[in-house]
Amino acid sequence: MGGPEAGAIATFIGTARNYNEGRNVTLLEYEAYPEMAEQELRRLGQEAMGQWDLCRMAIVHRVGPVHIGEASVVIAVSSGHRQDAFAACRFAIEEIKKRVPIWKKEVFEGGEVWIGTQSGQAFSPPSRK
Amino acid sequence: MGGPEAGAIATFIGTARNYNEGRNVTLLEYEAYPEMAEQELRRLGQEAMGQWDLCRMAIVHRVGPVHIGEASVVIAVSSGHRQDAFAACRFAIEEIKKRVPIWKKEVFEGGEVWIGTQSGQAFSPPSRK
Amino acid sequence: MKVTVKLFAALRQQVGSGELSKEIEEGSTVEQLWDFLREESPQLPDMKGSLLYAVNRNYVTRDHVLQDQDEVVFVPPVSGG
Amino acid sequence: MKVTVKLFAALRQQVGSGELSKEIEEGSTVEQLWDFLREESPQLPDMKGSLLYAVNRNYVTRDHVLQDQDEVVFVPPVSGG
Repeated sequence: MGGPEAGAIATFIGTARNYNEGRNVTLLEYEAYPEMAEQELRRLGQEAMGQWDLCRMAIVHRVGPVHIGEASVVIAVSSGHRQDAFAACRFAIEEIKKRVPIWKKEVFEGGEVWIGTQSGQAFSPPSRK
Repeated sequence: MGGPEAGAIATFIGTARNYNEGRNVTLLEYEAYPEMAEQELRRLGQEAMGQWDLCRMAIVHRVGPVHIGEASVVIAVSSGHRQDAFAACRFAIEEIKKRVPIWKKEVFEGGEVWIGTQSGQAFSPPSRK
Repeated sequence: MKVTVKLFAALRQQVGSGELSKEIEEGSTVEQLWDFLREESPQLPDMKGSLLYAVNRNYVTRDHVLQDQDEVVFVPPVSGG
Repeated sequence: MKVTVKLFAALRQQVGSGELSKEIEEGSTVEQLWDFLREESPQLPDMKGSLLYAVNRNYVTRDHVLQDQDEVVFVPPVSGG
């Protein structure tokens, strides 16, 4: 990720928590629309490269079961100056959560639920492209 | 850095660039006032823990020669929610650059310079404690 | 004409299948296809307000007119990360 | 009374030593010690505007009055990270 022209590397790792909204979570399971998810990840990477002065950027997202404490997503960005790496890293995780077609099922004590599609919950959908 | 109660890990790595303000940099050398630097790092860590909801935080800063491409500083923060980890990670590097008594000497083609103390350069000193 | 509907996550579980082949009328919009699907599978929730539409791997607006052989995905709120 | 001055980075190189022992008058402030040091070592730059003062490993204001055996550091703009 580094390199002679990089002065900063910012990374973000999303990890599976044992607790969410009052539930004792025992496992996460991710499902993706793989072809479109990869395309959207590539697209948001290109948008970041256009918006900030970056050296390199990488995003990995797991699918399938992710145990508590394990990483579900890793984002790494390098740049000449730290502001760019921080901003692009933040942008990437926010965009992933808005528009990349990946869904998380939370398995907890006594049940399971697809996050984002519980009835009664209000969503703000991303702006349509 | 992770753990069952962590949902996010943000890291920042500062790396030695081969170029700065028109100079082709060949080496960095860091010097610290070690006892006070450690105390200020601990202090800013405590401030971050008080200001955001964090699980863990670690900061390592090298002293002595750091070759191009190598890391000079590593900050890692874990938290339940990503906003806290990002904010605390950003806070840590900004505070390091303002108040932790560590100085960088840039060795470049044709000379060397202590960054921050060149004559003629204007500084905004951190607020005095 | 014929389109392929792919279903993921909660929608896949509710319908009990990840892929459907649907015969639709020329000029149908992606939103009309969703309405049609809900008539067929009433267990699908009324979630138009939070649904996104993707055709051939790109997000489209609800009034997007479908073509023969399109791959359509009804995207419930994503929750990656 | 006696204080120890530690010098780092550019200041250490300019003075040619990392540690000095200084005899000062009771009631001297940390800023007065800097002025005194500059008279002794004119090669030190006029950088009061950007200097911070640390006594016994804590930042202090320029009017901080020194005590016997204090450890004083004149902190040029830091550049870690």
